[in-house]
Amino acid sequence: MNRDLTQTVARIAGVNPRACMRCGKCTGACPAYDEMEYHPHQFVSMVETGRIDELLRSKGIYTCLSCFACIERCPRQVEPARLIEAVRVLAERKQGADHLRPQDIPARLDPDMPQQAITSALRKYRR
Amino acid sequence: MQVNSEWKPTIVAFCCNWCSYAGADLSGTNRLSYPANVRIIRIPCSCRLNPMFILRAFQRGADGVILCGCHPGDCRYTTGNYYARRRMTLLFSMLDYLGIERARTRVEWVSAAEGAKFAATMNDFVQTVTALGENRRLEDLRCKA
Amino acid sequence: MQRIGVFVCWCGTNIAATVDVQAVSDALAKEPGVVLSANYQYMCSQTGQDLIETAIREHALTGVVICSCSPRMHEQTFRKTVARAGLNPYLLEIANIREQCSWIHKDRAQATEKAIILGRAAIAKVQLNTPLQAGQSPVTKRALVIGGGIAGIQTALDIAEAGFAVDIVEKQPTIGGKMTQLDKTFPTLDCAACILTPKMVDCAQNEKIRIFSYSEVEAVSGFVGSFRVTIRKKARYVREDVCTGCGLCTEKCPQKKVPNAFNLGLDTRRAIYIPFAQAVPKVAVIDADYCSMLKNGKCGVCAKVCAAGAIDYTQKDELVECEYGAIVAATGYNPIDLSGYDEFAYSRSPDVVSSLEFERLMNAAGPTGGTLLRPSDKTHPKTIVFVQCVGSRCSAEGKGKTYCSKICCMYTAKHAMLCREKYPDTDVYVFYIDVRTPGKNFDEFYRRAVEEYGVHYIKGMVGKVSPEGGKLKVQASDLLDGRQLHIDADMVVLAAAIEPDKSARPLATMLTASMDTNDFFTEAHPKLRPVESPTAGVFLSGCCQGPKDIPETVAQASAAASKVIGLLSKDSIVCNPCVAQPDELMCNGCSSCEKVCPYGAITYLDKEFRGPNRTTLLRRVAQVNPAVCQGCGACTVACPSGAMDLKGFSNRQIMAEVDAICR
Amino acid sequence: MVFSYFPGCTLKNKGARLDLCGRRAAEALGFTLEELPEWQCCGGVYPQARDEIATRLSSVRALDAARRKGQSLVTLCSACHHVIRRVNGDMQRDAQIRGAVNRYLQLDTPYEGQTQVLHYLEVLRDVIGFDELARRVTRPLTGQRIGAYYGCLLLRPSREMCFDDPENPTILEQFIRAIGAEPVYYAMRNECCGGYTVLEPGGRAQKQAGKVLANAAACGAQTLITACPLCMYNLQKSVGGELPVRYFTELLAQALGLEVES
Amino acid sequence: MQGVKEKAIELLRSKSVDRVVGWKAGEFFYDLTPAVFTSVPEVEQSFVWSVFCAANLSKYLIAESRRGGKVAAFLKPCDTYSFVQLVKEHRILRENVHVVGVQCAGMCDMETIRSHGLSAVTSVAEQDGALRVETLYGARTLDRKDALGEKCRTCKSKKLAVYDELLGEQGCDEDNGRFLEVARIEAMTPEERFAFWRGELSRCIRCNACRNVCPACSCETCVFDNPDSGLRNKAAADAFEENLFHIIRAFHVASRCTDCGECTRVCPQHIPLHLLNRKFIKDINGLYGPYQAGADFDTKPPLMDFTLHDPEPSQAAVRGGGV
Repeated sequence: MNRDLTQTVARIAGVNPRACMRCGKCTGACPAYDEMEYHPHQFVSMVETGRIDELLRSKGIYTCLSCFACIERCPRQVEPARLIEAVRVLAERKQGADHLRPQDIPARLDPDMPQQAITSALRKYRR
Repeated sequence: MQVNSEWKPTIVAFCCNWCSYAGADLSGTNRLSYPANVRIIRIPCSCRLNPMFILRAFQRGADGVILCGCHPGDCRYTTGNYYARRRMTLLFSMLDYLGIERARTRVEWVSAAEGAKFAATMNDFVQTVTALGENRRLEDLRCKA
Repeated sequence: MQRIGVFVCWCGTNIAATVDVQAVSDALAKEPGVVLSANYQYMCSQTGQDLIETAIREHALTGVVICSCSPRMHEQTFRKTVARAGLNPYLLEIANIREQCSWIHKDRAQATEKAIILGRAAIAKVQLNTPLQAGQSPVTKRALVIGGGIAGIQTALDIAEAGFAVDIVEKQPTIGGKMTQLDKTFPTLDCAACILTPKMVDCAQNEKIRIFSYSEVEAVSGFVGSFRVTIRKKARYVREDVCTGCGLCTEKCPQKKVPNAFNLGLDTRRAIYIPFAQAVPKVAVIDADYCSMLKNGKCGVCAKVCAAGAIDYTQKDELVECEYGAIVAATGYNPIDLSGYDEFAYSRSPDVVSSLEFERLMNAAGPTGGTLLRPSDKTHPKTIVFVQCVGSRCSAEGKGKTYCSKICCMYTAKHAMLCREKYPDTDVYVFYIDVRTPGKNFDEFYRRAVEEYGVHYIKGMVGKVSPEGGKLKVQASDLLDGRQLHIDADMVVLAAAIEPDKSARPLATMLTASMDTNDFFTEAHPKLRPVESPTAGVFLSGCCQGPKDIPETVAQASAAASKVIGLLSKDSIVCNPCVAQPDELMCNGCSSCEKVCPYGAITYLDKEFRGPNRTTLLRRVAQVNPAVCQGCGACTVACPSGAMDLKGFSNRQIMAEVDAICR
Repeated sequence: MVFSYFPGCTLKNKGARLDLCGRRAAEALGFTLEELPEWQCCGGVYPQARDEIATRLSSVRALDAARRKGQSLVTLCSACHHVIRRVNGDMQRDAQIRGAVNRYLQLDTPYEGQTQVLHYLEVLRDVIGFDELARRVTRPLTGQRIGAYYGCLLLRPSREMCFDDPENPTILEQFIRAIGAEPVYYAMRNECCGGYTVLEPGGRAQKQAGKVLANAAACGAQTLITACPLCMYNLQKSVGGELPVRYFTELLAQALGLEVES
Repeated sequence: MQGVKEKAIELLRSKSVDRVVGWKAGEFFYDLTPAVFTSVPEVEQSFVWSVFCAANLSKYLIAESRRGGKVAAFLKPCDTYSFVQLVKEHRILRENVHVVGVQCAGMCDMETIRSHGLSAVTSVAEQDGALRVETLYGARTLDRKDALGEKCRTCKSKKLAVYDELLGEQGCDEDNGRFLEVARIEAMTPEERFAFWRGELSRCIRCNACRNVCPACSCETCVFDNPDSGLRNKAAADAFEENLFHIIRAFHVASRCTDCGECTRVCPQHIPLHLLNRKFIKDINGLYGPYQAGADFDTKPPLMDFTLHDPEPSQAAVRGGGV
């Protein structure tokens, strides 16, 4: 339970997790459902109850597609993807916690891959 | 300022008839207590409070003036306390601008059910004003030096 | 010269234990203008009141001050006492030395001193009291009910039952409202039409009730007891007094492609139509948007076939002016427009319907004759998904409503149950956030849907519905089970939030009745005066005040009626005499007071005044209608010149109290 | 009609066809795209964290450059459009971000979101008009059944993007009709292609994009069109579906009768 | 501005109006007072348009617009706000007034001119955008902006809120830091503020000049003259009453005061009375959103309006500091 972290996450995300009414529309809408151990509505609830450390260790923060479906459909403007992003940012701001290092890239590269994929992934996966 | 331990401020409390006056009655019914130097004037609504009354009270030696009305949204006349809120906000800011202690004036929303809040508010207000001491500035604003 | 009598009450020991009542009466006896100062054990007792009455007569008192309990307790009692002795009841002031003195303070000396000060303030005020006469305002013995749904019908019937005339104004061609479109009603599953249509007929047959159908309120002036209302009777192009309602015209009209509003566009009707079989009045109406005679002067079939000769293509809107003593708003609700909710594919698939549309699809008088068929291909749906809370309970920044629409949980349970009952081979899913069933026999009803009828209730909002290959792919989460569900549904039913009818906002402006941010009418007090608007003489009935189901609506409708009856049974209304009064000589006519008056009690008059050198000057001055003014005093402070004052709480009176208290 | 134009990195390289065809079609339709001098990469993804300032700067520089020219800023790549549009919204509405960015950039006049950001498709819809476009088409793609693939970035979040109805968009279908083809509606046209997770091991993006293609094919689409090079890539590399995928500007140029060298 | 006097003559000669409200010289050439002209010769003889036409003519239209016939008035940008406010309050009958808007470069004040070390001034005239000041001891040229009165130094707007015809160009809102002085006082300690105002207000002699000139103080009977208000006093009974007078006057005009600056201009004791009004304006702008009295005919004055979530009085000290 970590109230300070909850506040930090809410501040970075600019949304209020307490506004969530647990309707699960986000989770119903999520295309990455099968890839996330904590589904969007659980994510919100865990932020609210201060279980940030578990989230920081979660793989789900890297499998969120940032497709904004949950943001679009959330009836309470809680916008789970913003919270997920905030936790991810928090994880990567720790030194050496990059999820993707530049030196990892050549191995994953394929000649047709657009530049956009690489910059986006670098923006998303490392500090 | 010399604070005489015997000295007790004079406090005028304007209370709206429907919420705060009833709240004051309730604190009596519940036998709560607050200092005897609080004296209540009943007005129909907080929006009846003319800034002149407040200034007059200070002029005649009151040491603190408080307005109590229905909570915003609960006004018996629907909108009275919203007007009162703007008027008092501006008046108090002006008094502050003139160098008159803000703490001598206060607005508090007290419902008919909040007898305890009424008593607590009055206790706190009396304490605050007692700490400030006698009201001199409002009488002395013009100095015939 | 004032002759004031002071009466100090002991209230047994309630006051006397902490306040030296003798000392108080002695001290107050010395105040200017006081000719008599007495004390007694119980002033409110018969003996106490006699004491006051006798004193007023014997000492020819001009003012009375009673130091006793709170004026909220016995002010009315003592006003009557004073009046019995022939003194104006407003020449009385009460010093509250019990609730605000003896019960608060423990120290006898301090309490006594305070009681004296409070007494002095009351004496200072009573010196300036003037005799006030409570005004009388006549009451027109007729009520207006705006809206002819179940709320308006019930209110009108109850008022008529009590013997008062009442008019219903309904903007549709028939009364009946939303309830006519419903199939069954929860939690008893009676047929809506079976319980509603007799009431509609009662309205038509009651000689005390006039129905202005296909009419709207155009303007309202006046105030409680005497409202003046202009009603626009829209042209129906059919003479109401001649049409027999035989319906032949509606069969012969060649224009067949008009979306049928009664069935929410799920089928079509003719350009001349009677909304439904049991319409009241059962009179045809021509839809001017579709009638080719009205549009380009060609056709005229209906006039040819009408044996009664009721068709009149030249009819114009008609304005009627009437007077009313009371007005009831019963403008009802509508489901919200679902076109902004395309995550549920509402505008992409005809098989995604609103709950009200679903009612029509289940209704024997509906487009499918009561057989549940998909609008797209007229087949039986085998899998039906209900989505709750569509557009309800949203955050204020979003597209929906912030409130719970209250009726959806129950009607969805009803729909689910009826589907399973009529078509046991269907799979019925209800996706909910919470199931809210506070009401008599409501939760039992919901449990029956689950336990006896096998409806699948799943906690979790549907995320997306996409039409594909004749199916509706429903993607949702089961929050309790922790699964994402993919259901191939045949039909999706959306429980759309309900919102006040669009006509309510302009009506509220006309009535000077207040509304909340959702356009529901505000009640005078949320708990204690739930069927009155803060504007005197305006009452609220049904969903225009907030979402509610039929039993609640009917209860509120009858409550509103009883308030109206209470008002109409008086010949005149006694007004609060403590109202605002402008001094015309000082009034600038600047409209500051009018801007803050919550009741619209202030109007302006151009009046002639004498100017210098025998000239006359025309000046705009404020007039307060004492029947409308409620005496809040907002205007007195807004008035820059101090021309506006409040009787009973005048500037001088309050200043005198201030002076006495600070002395 | 002259617009400032922000092509973005990918359009200078792997997504060159999107850019080239777009420019040529613009010339043919009579509007000018003036490439901003010295533009920098938009960053590819919008920084959702409100305290990320540095990642917003290049977008603001581009927006400010367009403001100085007094022009609207046109983008073609969905990702660039998404980032620049949302950063512009931040500059209009979020005082905290606006303050921090302006303090950093020290512009002569603080930037407060004055520039209008338009996607190329919006220019077609709102400036040229699809009716007018249909009149200009010389080689209509009659008989072709084309599925519009919107993906995420153009549509969501609709409160910020204000591009089209996020759940039932119509702009690409209108475009398809204007060039003479027949639009095919399918459920996953506004679902995600997998995006940047293509760099994550596990092939999730390929699976996700495969679902999109399969769905479109099942609904009868013969071709998909997109405005995004990353969508294009993911769809082409997908597992489980096979359909030709084209940039919408390629078909636009084709319909206008333009020969664009590869 | 050329042509003001000519316009007055033209309007009277063509009989488009019956009267003209303008300025004429008082005891001194720089002491101009408002005047009503009914004939061309009158105008030719005594109508003055000069750099000293600071007086706001709006208030005179309350009476003049009701006197029958049509009256023309020359209104500078700042005066038009008072005019609109008075029309809004139904004090001026708009239909009887022909408003000739006059753009204005700011009006001069003799005290300010003297503060440049000039005395025995015999004439001041505008010449090529500068001010030529003749004195018994010779002539000197001043920049006009160095000769402006207080109200013009902190001019809020050169935009006319209303006019039927316009001499010169329509202008824009100005930012001359009119709230800087208020902010300076706000930044003082309460003791300093008290001392400041004690110093200023103690000079008041209750001459009522401020009240008489103020367009917002146009009451038929002032509360201070009304026996029922509990405030009436001819001479101050005690020290407090001067303060009471100024506080109440400021409150009565709050949210109606257009900040025309006339109160300070006419005060013989040089009390900066406008700083009271501006405090209210600054608070209102900060707490309830920007509002300019007299800018239009419809907006409700903030004290006759509210929102459900207005700040509480206790927050005012914190939030009022804005803008």
